[in-house]
Amino acid sequence: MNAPLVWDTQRRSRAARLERARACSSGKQVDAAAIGALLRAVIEPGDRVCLEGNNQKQADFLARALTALDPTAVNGLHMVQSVLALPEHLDVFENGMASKLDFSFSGPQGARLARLVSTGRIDIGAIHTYLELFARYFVDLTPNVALICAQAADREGNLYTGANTEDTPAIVEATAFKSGIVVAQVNEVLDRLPRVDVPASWVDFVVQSPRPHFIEPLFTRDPAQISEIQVLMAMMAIKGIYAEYGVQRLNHGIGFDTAAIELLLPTYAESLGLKGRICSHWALNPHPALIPAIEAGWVKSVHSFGSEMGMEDYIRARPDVFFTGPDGSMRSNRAFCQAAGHYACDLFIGSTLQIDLAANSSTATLGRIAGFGGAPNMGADARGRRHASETWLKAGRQAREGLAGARGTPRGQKLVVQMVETFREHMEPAFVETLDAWQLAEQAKMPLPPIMIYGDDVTHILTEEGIANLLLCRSDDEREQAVRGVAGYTAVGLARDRRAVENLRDRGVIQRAEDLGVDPRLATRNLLAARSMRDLVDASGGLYAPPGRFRNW
Amino acid sequence: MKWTDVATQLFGNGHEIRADGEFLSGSATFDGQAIAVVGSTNHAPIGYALALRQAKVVLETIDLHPGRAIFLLIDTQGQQLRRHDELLGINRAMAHLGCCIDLARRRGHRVIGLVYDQALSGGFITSGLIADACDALPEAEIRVMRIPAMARVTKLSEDVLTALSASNPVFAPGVQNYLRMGGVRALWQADLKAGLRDALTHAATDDRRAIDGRERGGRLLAAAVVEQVLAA
Amino acid sequence: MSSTLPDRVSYAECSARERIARLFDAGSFREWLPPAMRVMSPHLAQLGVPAAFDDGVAIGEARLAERRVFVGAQEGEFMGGGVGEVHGAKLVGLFKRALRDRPDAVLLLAESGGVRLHEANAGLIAVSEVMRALLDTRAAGIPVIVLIGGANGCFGGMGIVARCADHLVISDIGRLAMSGPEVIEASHGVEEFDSRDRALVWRTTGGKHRFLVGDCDQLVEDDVQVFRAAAVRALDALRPLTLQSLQDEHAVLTQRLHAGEGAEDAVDLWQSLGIAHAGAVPDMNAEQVRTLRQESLA
Amino acid sequence: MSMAAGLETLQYSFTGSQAAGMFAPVLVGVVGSGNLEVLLEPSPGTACRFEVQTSARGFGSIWEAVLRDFHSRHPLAGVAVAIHDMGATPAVVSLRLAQAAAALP
Repeated sequence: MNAPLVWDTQRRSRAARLERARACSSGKQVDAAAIGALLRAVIEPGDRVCLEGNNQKQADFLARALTALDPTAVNGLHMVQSVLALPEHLDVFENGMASKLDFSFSGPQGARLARLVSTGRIDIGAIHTYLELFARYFVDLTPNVALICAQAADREGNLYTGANTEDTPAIVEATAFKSGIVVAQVNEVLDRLPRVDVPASWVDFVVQSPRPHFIEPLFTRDPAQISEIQVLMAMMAIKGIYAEYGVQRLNHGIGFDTAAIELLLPTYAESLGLKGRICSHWALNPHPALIPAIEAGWVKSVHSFGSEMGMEDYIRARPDVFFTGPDGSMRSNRAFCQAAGHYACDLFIGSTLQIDLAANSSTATLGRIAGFGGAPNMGADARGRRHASETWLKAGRQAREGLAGARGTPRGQKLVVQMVETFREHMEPAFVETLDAWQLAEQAKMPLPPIMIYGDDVTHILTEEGIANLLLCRSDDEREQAVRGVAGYTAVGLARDRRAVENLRDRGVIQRAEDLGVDPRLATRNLLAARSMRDLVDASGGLYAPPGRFRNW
Repeated sequence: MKWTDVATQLFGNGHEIRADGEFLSGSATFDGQAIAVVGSTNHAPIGYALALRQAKVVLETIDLHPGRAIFLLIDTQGQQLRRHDELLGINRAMAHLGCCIDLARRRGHRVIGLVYDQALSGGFITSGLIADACDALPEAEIRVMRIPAMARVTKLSEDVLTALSASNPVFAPGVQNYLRMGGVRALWQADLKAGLRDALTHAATDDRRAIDGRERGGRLLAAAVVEQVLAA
Repeated sequence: MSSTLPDRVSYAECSARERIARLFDAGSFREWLPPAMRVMSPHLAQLGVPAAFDDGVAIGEARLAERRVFVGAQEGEFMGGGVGEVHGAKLVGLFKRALRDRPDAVLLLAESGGVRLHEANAGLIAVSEVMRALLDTRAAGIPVIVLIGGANGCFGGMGIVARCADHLVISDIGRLAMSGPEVIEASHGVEEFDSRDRALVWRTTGGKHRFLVGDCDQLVEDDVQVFRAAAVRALDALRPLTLQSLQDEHAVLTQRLHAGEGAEDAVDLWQSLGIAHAGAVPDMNAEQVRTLRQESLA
Repeated sequence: MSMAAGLETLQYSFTGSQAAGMFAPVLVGVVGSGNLEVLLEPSPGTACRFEVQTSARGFGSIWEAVLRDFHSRHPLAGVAVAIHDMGATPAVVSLRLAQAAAALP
């Protein structure tokens, strides 16, 4: 006879962990000095652990506490977290505590991650997009223990995440409702929170960290560093793509290229009479570079993945534009904003390090495993989308014109624009015959090359040489010549078939600056609505308070 | 050489030069004339306060002893590299010292600097380098930066720089190079008294360094460029 | 173009030649040793660095509000404005010529990291030659005015040269100091001076600080036309160097030395120098700081 | 000098049709990181001669293509173009050349 079925092993495990934890905490509040003992009590070998690593804020105190545990007692952990930002995120592998990793983005830790993978210290499950990883939290990667961070807690354990909510709600929801343990580090414990972002009943333990959590101003770009070439490309983007398709709902990747576009809205785009016709609704972190456009009345709404240091007071004063709580401070949410960017935006524009002849692009370079973050969700056609917009329909028509059958069935398409200078710093070409991603896949034994945005999702490539509209290409050959045609003096560009490229230009597949009526000599920094951090502060009426490292006054 | 040895050789045992920490000041008699002495020792970093102390001696000499020669004893590792000195305005204190020495020269004081141990960039730019003459002992060291540091700045190998400095004094440390470039007027050989006497008698009151640099073959362009500007 | 386009031209963003073109009476600049003469550094090529046709400084004469002035403008983008043999000699020649030709003033548009390390020895001597030539010019009763507002600031030997002038104009993003924060950090560690903390760097070396403590005579906005107006105002700013004036200077600097005892940060120093609202200064603009200094002096 | 560490000198000459005649030398740009200076001067004959000094070695073929394209857009004759380059990208080089050509009378 089979043993009777048991349906609550997870709940029993949770109860056992809580029981063990009682020794080192009275109630939910845990003393900072007791955090090691608490983690030792609630984490079991082989657990799936989410150590909240975000784009910006980091549960750094809990990360240090975790790495300080004894690896002979706590081991075999499976880390499931979106971003590897801190050294501790990899220390847990190096010291033998964790063995398996599922993640999205490794940014600053990319080189070390590659080394650990090559020496067999880390078994990577998969490199995800953000939405994809969050989705798997609710399917087969649900954390047993989540170590998260928030701005403040009250005595009951309600959490206020502040402006930088980021991943927290997605992590907590998955963990708390599947009998997991949620431990939160907070900067302060208050009698009364400004608002409740995570209810106390979803949180098991709260510890006040000795220092406020680490947070990175990741989305601040000093306008002083925008080049004339970037101004030129921004002019082409506005006139050749935004105006052409009437783009109203969009997401910008981070970088000086897109900052230049944001700073040209109240000047160049305004002079083209585009105000109200483009760029009204955004899925975007609160880029300081967007301030002049907001102040000039261009922007109706901005929903954000996270916040940005120094933007708190400005956001608070512009509730018509930003999503804010009844307390006035911003509410961000990476999962929802990613969904918004994927389904509700008509355009994504971003940069990359390499583009190949099929327009596949990747930021992966040899010796680094960087991951993707949000770009693949933003920079992919939303195949599930059904609602129409003029922008979406126009792109769809261009892609399907003359096609029959399933491929010709009417539908829209998202605009996905890759914006790169043909050469990066030190004359590194942005266009290559073969992406480093292929070699990297071989090195790290990945099932697929780590391509960030697939070529068949890319609709336009924009360089200082012009715009290639891939929607209009009807064959792989055409597509290749369109790519080569805007690749300038790179080896890829110099190898173009000049006649084919001129034909594409006649058909409007390739448009040079002069074809768009953009005079490169007018592309000066004087077109930027702000040319310095100080200008941004002034544009905000003194509400924007940039972090010290960005202040030159 | 120690400053005490320099002082004894120049002035005998009767001098009244005293060290207060790294700061030197006092007076002595040379060839029957009183001479004011100010300077530093122990490779002193010249900070805001030390620059002011030196300036004070110069100002007092101008005020109380019109015409008295001023002798600068130089041994410095360069300017003080501290945030607090920058906050106070070390550049202004240095400029003040330079302006005081300059005023002394204009009012007829001979001002002679001697690098008796080592001198680095900011440490003597407004003392020895703004005097009537900056002289040096042959064994002294003068430089802006050492070859390894220069290699980091220029991203060239030390070997290349060492080779280059043999043919071009612009690149390498050393009193000989400064002499060739005109930055150092003369080296004092064994007879220090003769050296000081020569400086007091022969040092020009106008700035001849570019011309010296051309004549000595160590700095060929400076004088020519100045002449070109005057002729343009 | 649209009315929202800022018409201000940033002084910091201009090249040395653009500054000359915009600051002085239109078309009045006559250059000595212009680029086509190729009076260049002979030392750089050996180090793998391309020379500049003007060795990073443009000199000549111009008119400012119809007054005849001599001009030297350093190009901060070329080797950080570093002074090499030729660069320095051009400035020396400028001052020597001023001594001979007696213009109404000499304006030095300074932007420099000081001695050009690639030709360090020659640069060091050259800077001291510039100082002496500058002081000769002043002694002859010709005012020397220094303008500081470039992104690279005015450091090292040029920071001293600037303080040898009659009159200093600085913008709030300008910097005037001796050693760069990176050098101090490399020498004494990040605890001594965190060079990446720009707010700290500017509190310690920036235009507002230099103006508040009296190291600079005018604090202006980063705008070429505002710099021009300030330069015009300064045209007759003679400040003769006498025993009395240097004794006064010595008293000011001595008082500051004592006021600075225990001052960890610029805010402490401002406070102890009797400047009101010292804590609010970092957020103030140039106009507010001008008002503040006036009130504090009153 | 034989010890030249990094500098490379490149020379190109194209025959042009637009005679520039006499003009005051034109200088645009600055020798800074990722930037260059361009000096245009009158020169006898119908050629447009380019002399490039660059700190980035090994990009001769790209220089040739960039300069050739510039000259096909502006087929200048009787002009000497001297360039001092510190690793500018082709985009920046083309922009400076266009600015220099625009400053010709």
